[in-house]
Amino acid sequence: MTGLFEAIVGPGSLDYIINLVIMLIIILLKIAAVVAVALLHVAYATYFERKVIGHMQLRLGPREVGPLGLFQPFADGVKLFFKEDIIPADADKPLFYLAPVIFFISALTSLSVLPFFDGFAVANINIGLLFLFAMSSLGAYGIVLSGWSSNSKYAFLGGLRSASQVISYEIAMGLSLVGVMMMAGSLNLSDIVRAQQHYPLGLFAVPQFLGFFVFVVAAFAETNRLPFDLPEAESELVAGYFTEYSGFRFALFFLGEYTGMLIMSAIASLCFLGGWGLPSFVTAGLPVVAAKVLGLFWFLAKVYAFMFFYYWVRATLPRYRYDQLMAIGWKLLIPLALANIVITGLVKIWIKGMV
Amino acid sequence: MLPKLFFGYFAFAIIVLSLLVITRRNPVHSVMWMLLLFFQIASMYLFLNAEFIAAIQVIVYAGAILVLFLFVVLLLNLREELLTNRFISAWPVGLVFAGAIFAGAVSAVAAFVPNFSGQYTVDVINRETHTKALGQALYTDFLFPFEIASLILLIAIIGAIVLAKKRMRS
Amino acid sequence: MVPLNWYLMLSAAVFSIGVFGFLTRRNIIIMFMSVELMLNAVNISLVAFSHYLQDLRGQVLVFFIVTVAAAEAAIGLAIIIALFRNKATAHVDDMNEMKG
Amino acid sequence: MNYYLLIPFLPLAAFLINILFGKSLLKENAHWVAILAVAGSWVISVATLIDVMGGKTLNQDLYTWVSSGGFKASVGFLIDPLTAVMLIVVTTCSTLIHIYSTGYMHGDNGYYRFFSYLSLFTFCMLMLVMANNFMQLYFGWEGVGLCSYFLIGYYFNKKSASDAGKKAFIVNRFGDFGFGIGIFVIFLTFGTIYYEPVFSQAGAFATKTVNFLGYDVHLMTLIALLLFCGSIGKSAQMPLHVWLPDAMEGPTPVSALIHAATMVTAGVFLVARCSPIFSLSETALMVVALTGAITSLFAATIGLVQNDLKRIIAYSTVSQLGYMFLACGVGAYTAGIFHLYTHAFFKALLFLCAGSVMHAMSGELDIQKMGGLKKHMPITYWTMLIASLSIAGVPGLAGFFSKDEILWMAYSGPSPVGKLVWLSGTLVAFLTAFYSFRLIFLTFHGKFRGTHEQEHHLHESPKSMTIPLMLLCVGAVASGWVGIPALIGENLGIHNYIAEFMKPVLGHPEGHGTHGEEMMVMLVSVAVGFAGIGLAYFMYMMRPDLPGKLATQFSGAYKVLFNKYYVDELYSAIIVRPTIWIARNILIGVTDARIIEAIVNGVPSAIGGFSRQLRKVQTGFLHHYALIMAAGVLIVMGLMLMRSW
Repeated sequence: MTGLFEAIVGPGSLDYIINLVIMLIIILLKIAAVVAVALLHVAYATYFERKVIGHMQLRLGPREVGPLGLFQPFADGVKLFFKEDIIPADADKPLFYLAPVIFFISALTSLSVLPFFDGFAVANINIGLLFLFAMSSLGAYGIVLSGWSSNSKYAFLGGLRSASQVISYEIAMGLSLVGVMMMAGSLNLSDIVRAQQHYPLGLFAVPQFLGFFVFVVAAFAETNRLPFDLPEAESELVAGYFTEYSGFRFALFFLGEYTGMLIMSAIASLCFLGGWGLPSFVTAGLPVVAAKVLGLFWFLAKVYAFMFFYYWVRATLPRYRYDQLMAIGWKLLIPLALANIVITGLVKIWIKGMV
Repeated sequence: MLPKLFFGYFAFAIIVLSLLVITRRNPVHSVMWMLLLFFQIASMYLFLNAEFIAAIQVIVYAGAILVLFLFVVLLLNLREELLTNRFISAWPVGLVFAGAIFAGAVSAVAAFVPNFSGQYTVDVINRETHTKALGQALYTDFLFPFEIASLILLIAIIGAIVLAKKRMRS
Repeated sequence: MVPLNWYLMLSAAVFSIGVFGFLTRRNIIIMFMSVELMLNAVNISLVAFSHYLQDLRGQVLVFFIVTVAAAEAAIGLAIIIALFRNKATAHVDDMNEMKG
Repeated sequence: MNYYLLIPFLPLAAFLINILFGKSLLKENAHWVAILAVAGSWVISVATLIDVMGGKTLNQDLYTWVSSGGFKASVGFLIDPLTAVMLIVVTTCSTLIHIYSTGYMHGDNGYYRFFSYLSLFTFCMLMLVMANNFMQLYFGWEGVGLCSYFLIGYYFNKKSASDAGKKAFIVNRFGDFGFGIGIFVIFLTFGTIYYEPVFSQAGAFATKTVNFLGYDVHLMTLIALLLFCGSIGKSAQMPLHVWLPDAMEGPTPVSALIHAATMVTAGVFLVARCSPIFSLSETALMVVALTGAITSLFAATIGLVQNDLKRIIAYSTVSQLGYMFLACGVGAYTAGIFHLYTHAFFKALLFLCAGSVMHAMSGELDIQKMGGLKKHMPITYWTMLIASLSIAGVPGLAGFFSKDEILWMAYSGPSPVGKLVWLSGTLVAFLTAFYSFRLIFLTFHGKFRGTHEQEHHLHESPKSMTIPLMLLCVGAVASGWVGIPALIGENLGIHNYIAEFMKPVLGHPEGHGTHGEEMMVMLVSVAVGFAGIGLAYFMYMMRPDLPGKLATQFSGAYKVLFNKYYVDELYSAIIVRPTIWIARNILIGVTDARIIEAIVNGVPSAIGGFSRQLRKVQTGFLHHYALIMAAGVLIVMGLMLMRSW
């Protein structure tokens, strides 16, 4: 066995191969852990949303399944999983199957570069932020293809709307993060978190308030959430691009959307709100492990705060018209983001000149 | 050996995907194969220690240009497309030309021996991070071309808007 | 270590496939995609050169090629839309108004 | 010295203002701009004259106009005694005539247009006389020609006026053609067209000959004669004199300014300016002298029998211009310029008086229909009388001094034809006196012969016209006093100032004659002058029937003279009609129809046929183009590979 292996791979590289395999297994374990945890969070994000919205509307929300309705997400999952999977007659089948997968995968992949606490990310890469952009731009494929392959006018229009919305706001979002990149001097998310520690309150949201504002608005649009949920505006387009989807494929879109929200919240938390970075007087006395666990919770608290903001906005604001949405994106957010970049650059030069 | 295996995989995947792109009857499928192709190319760039270019490949090519293609394809009438010939009748001529170009390129490449070595070794790029190194080159030595590139993009935006917008009834 | 020439051969192969597609397909969008394929082939060889010759100029060129590709896609697709609006076809052999 | 620039540019500014704003804004006030500008020029010209008398000269380029290879021309100014005198002549006459025009042109439709042309003319004339190179001289030369065309054809809806304008323009082309070639030859010879180097090097070429059309021609003679061609045209000498009498179709102030005092003298100025060249060629000088003498005699004889008031003065002008050339031709450039200077005053005065008479006669010009105007328009009468006395050479008046100077120079000078032209000049002096007083007697004396209505209308002209007349009258009397000949001046302690003043530029030939001879010449010229006046008095006051009798008795000669020696008819027969015949039958019938049309239509149809073939290459199919591109790539690739192997 070994001989054959060496014949193929080359002599003396067995140890190397074994190390590689072990590394691969570790990575796979990391991925599994992150995905499992994330999906659990996504499941409970739906429950959280229903509860929050319910209470905001003076209702109680789900409470029948399990104590306080805590098993409601599982009940929903089971329901969706066993539902009949209907495929429209003239649908482009391969693409119809593929679209939700692309959507869900692009959302899940983004998780790989997020540092959840100090030193932990599935892939701690130098271009983490760019990777996030790349993945979020892939989401548009899932939307467009699902809309087109359904062979339904509602779905198609919803898909086109959503895709142009996502592509438009991606620009604003990317530009809004350029200010952060400039201040941190890196595209690595961990570096960005660390860089924030040197700023007042440990936040980029203060000096980058313009960027943060643009980012928040763009994040709402990117995830097709109210007040920008035009693609799935039920009164106009039934359910938008996933009108024809049902059962498990619909669940993929559903999960993808909430994963997207989670990722946006995580990016907001990492890039603007300080991520897992705790003030040094807190971490000073703690053992390293405790500090990291505390950081994780600190990070999750910010993520959930942002999620709560999502729900709060949903309960508060009405939907925009489509042309208004585009006008905000192109005529307000992009110029603002550009101005933010210019200001950041000038201030940076100014500070450099002072030192 | 292992790098060669990886290269073999990429070469195989890229060539097969390229062929799929140009032979599919349905343009939407072509676009999807091309998406996959771009990912393969991006991954290969990672192996060539060009992470920023890889990201650009995905963000710009896959995320922007190809989406545009997809949009346009979706706007066209595909029913008829699926029933007519894919290729022009004189496709063997094209094959001969493409083959000749390939032969010429291969014969030229076969004789190529790299005899130049710059300052950006793998170590340097890893230390500086690729993005920073590229940015430094771009904003110092290539500042003027960079500005021209931005101008080209501006012109393209204006041109695209002018071309694609519906004629106003005046 | 993979020899540089392998990358160049791969690039030549992709380029030739692009040429073949451009010369033979009837659908103008696929022809466009063939052009993108050719550009990508060039990018591959440029990045490979850049890596093997340890010089960033190749990648800077890639950057500009991407820029030009984006501009070309925007303009070209706008032209296709305008054409399609008038001719209701995406087949180049149905378009020969420019003949002498 | 920079204020010299204002001399030409003030009128230019006035021209621009009038032509741009005259119609809409200035209207009846257009004259103010023009008069102020030209008066300003006059003031500066006087200042310039004083500077130049103090010994200053200027030769300076303002800016480079053309620079091409070795050729360079600039806008530049040369201020020397000759220029200073010309400036005074031009600006003085121009100013007075501007003022006169306000009265004469009053109420005319194109009032602003008239003044803007006058200003433009003044500008061009000043550029001409102030030039320091031949190019600018040519610019001014053509500029005044253009203005002359504008102004002769000022009443453009009158066919005779526009025809006269065209005639003047076309006739001048003949002369200017020679002039232009002359400038080319100068450039070829000297490699420059600036006066200063040309004149200083001219001596070195004095004996050089060139092969011209197979003959060995003396180079300086060639240049001088070519330049003289221009002079002949511009100054209306034989045989190109025909345009000047016709030019009387223009408004009278124009006749006075352009066709008496300034523009027509440009030819004389040119000869004087180029005196270093002319002096090197005895032949050329002889030609100049003989042309002048013949022209003056010829024009004077025509003047004897004409009845048109302005035409008589016009022939008189041709005749006097001939006098000036006669002077130049015998080497007495100073005398020529002196006569130019005095003549400007009395001839302008004559014309303006004629204008005044016309004004009173409602445009009537036939002197046979006038008479007895003396009591109606005394100022006009007296000023015109003085002008006529001056032109007749009555001692003490301006014309006497300059004419006497010319005759004496001709008689005593070294020129081989000197005695001959003296004789002719004396004869002309007699004729001049005769026709001038014929004019006076027929116009102002005797009984009025016009219609009753005209008689009733007779009146003296307004002040704006009579004041310039009086001012010019002063010039006609006194302008000659700067050139009192040695014969008289010696005893009084007065020098011949103008001769001394001009000497640095024009030289001053020393006469060989004795005082006795000089006295003889002077007495003869005075005698013939009085004889002419007397004869006129005899024929038109004492025996008014005599002219008619003579006309019938010598009807052949009379007809020839009355019809101006049939020169116009001759030209019509040998030039105009053949030209028209060629134009009709050959140019239209053959050249136009067969050659030009064939080329014009043939070239496009050939191109069209070729492109019909060529455009088949453009199939419109993208794939064909793509294949050709791929083939191109393959060819380039093949070439590269071949080179590397």
